[in-house]
Amino acid sequence: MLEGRFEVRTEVFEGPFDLLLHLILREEVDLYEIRVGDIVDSYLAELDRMEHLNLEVATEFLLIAATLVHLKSSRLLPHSESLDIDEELALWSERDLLLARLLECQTFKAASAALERLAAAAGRSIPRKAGPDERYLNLVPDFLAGVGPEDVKAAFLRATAVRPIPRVDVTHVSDIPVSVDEVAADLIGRLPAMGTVVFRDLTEDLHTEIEVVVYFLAVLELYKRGMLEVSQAASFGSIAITWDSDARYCEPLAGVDAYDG
Amino acid sequence: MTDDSMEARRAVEAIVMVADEPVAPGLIAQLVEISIDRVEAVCARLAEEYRSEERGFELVRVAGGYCFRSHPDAESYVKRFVVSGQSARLSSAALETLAIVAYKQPLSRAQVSAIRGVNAEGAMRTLQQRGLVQEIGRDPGPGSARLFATTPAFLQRLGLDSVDELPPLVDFVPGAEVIEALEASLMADSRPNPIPEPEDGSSSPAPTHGPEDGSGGVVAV
Amino acid sequence: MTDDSMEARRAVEAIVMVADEPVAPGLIAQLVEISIDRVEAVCARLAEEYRSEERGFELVRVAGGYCFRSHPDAESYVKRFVVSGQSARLSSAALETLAIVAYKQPLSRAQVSAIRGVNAEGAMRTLQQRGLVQEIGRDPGPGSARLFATTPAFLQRLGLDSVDELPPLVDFVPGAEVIEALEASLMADSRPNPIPEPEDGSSSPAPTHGPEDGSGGVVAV
Repeated sequence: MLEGRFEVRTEVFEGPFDLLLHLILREEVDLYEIRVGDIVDSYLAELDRMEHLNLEVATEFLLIAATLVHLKSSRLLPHSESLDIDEELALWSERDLLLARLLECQTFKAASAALERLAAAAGRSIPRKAGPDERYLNLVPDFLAGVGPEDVKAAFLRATAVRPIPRVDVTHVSDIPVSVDEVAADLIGRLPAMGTVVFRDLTEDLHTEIEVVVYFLAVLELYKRGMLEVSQAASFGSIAITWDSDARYCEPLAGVDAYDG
Repeated sequence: MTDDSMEARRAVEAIVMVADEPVAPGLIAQLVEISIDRVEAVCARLAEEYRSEERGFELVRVAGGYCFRSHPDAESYVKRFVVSGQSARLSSAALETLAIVAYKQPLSRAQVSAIRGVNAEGAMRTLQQRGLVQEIGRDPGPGSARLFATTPAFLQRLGLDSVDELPPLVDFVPGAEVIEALEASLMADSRPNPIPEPEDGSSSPAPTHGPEDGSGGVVAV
Repeated sequence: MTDDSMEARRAVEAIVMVADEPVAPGLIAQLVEISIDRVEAVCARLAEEYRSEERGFELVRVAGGYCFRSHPDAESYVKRFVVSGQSARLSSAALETLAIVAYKQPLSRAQVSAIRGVNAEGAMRTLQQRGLVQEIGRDPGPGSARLFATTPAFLQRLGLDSVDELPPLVDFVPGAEVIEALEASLMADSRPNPIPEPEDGSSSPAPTHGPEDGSGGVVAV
């Protein structure tokens, strides 16, 4: 039962509590008996089985490891004879809290899988969005209601996006690669409102390295155009990106090479 | 509007056909001058007709209204045709965050982060950009944190009429054996225990938070 | 596509249902992998079915393609709906066409169609009728096509002084060598390596985000 549910896949390792749950259940780890070093070892072994490195997971693991060390040390430290009953209860509640969070995390992880199934089922149908035909258009009270300059830009980008050539035998469409121009347009839309942002945050939801590459290229190009400022305190350090509020660039995107990796 | 059900039927079909988003039954009722119950009945009958005639489209109730959409069986034909409106897959981090918002709404970013155990700012931003989550106001309490909830687009994406149709969260609570295994692992403690042991020397002494009430009380929505 | 006419029928219904403008029979034929004659036959039969079932919609051939429209008999209800303001403002097709004119003006109808990838005649007519787009002259080149641009009313409605105030787009073509260098660098670093390098004083061990080659120098400002 547990085997099936916690089968090792990259996506299983996104939350620290989920990871902990996995380690405890799968390897029957007694967290108070085992050395934290052993947990780290088993974690590294799991990382080896992951398709690619996920730094967020790695840092999250450090957090949970620290929590464990803290819990463990508070158990192992000699207590004075006159241990405050409140302190003792606090220790209990600490463990209960950890258990509660593990369970809650696991619950929402399962719920998110259910949402994904619902979305996949609904995604097989496309809603009609045609609107009234020409005969009724002169009746529309406010034709541009809710339409602003940004909507016009978004519509232009939609219209000029690379369209697939109609053909049958579609195996899957979910794998639409990002193109640099799409990403650049996206960044131009997002960055001005974000102040200074770290590159990793911009790309945290991407799945593949090629997508990260495309984002990086887009940032590079915007930098080259003087539309944003970029700084990196140390090699391999965080790349901070700041929108240059004076930047303006009006050339359209049409005809840009789509880099499809 | 007459009592002629054929006219009501045609009117409903015509209105939904020219709509670009789900039309609330209340609005249809107003326009066609029939009761909301009649609207619901007419729509149910139409949906059934399309089904039995094996049409390539269906009439569904989504996000609080009725709309036409292509039948799932025709997926392969329409997917290549329609590009805009296709939504990219969400990462599992974003999906988990979305699930938390969906079941706990309205709630603040900090509350989402507390449940996820990690900072949820990035995932929340992604969900807002995709139009699946929106800010709906401020917490009236101290700090007046911004509160977030899911959008109609979220319901449309999932094909749901309302969030009440989400599968009950209790279905996803880990089974008793998982809880027990976790608890045993967390509670096992070799150090002398200053708290009086239960008579049976159980390894699971948590007196006030046993597995039963612990699981229920903690994850209850 | 099989010879099963039921499947062809459903596919045609689904495609036309999700289309936001008339779909040419040739395109349907391609998508469903049947002959254009079959498409015409299927559409004729569908139109007849809707007629005999007294549906509130009809399948019609306009502007060289097939589309669903509300039935003329339901006109009064559709009008009420449109006037209620709950219906579509600018359809997404019309908005995209308007955006193309806004950013690329002046240009001909044929150029708009070429960019949209589909016939834009209908949308252009609509935009002209609504006073958002106007003809401003003839192309001095061969063919002397009519050229179109947005109207002052369009700018005014958007609160802009001139089209120069539209949100900037970006023009970007990455150099092939930059892509290669980055890709090579990322591939090399893609294996698991969760432990920060001890000699690297940085607190953020992000090997996948920090190319080491020449292009890396660009960001290390």
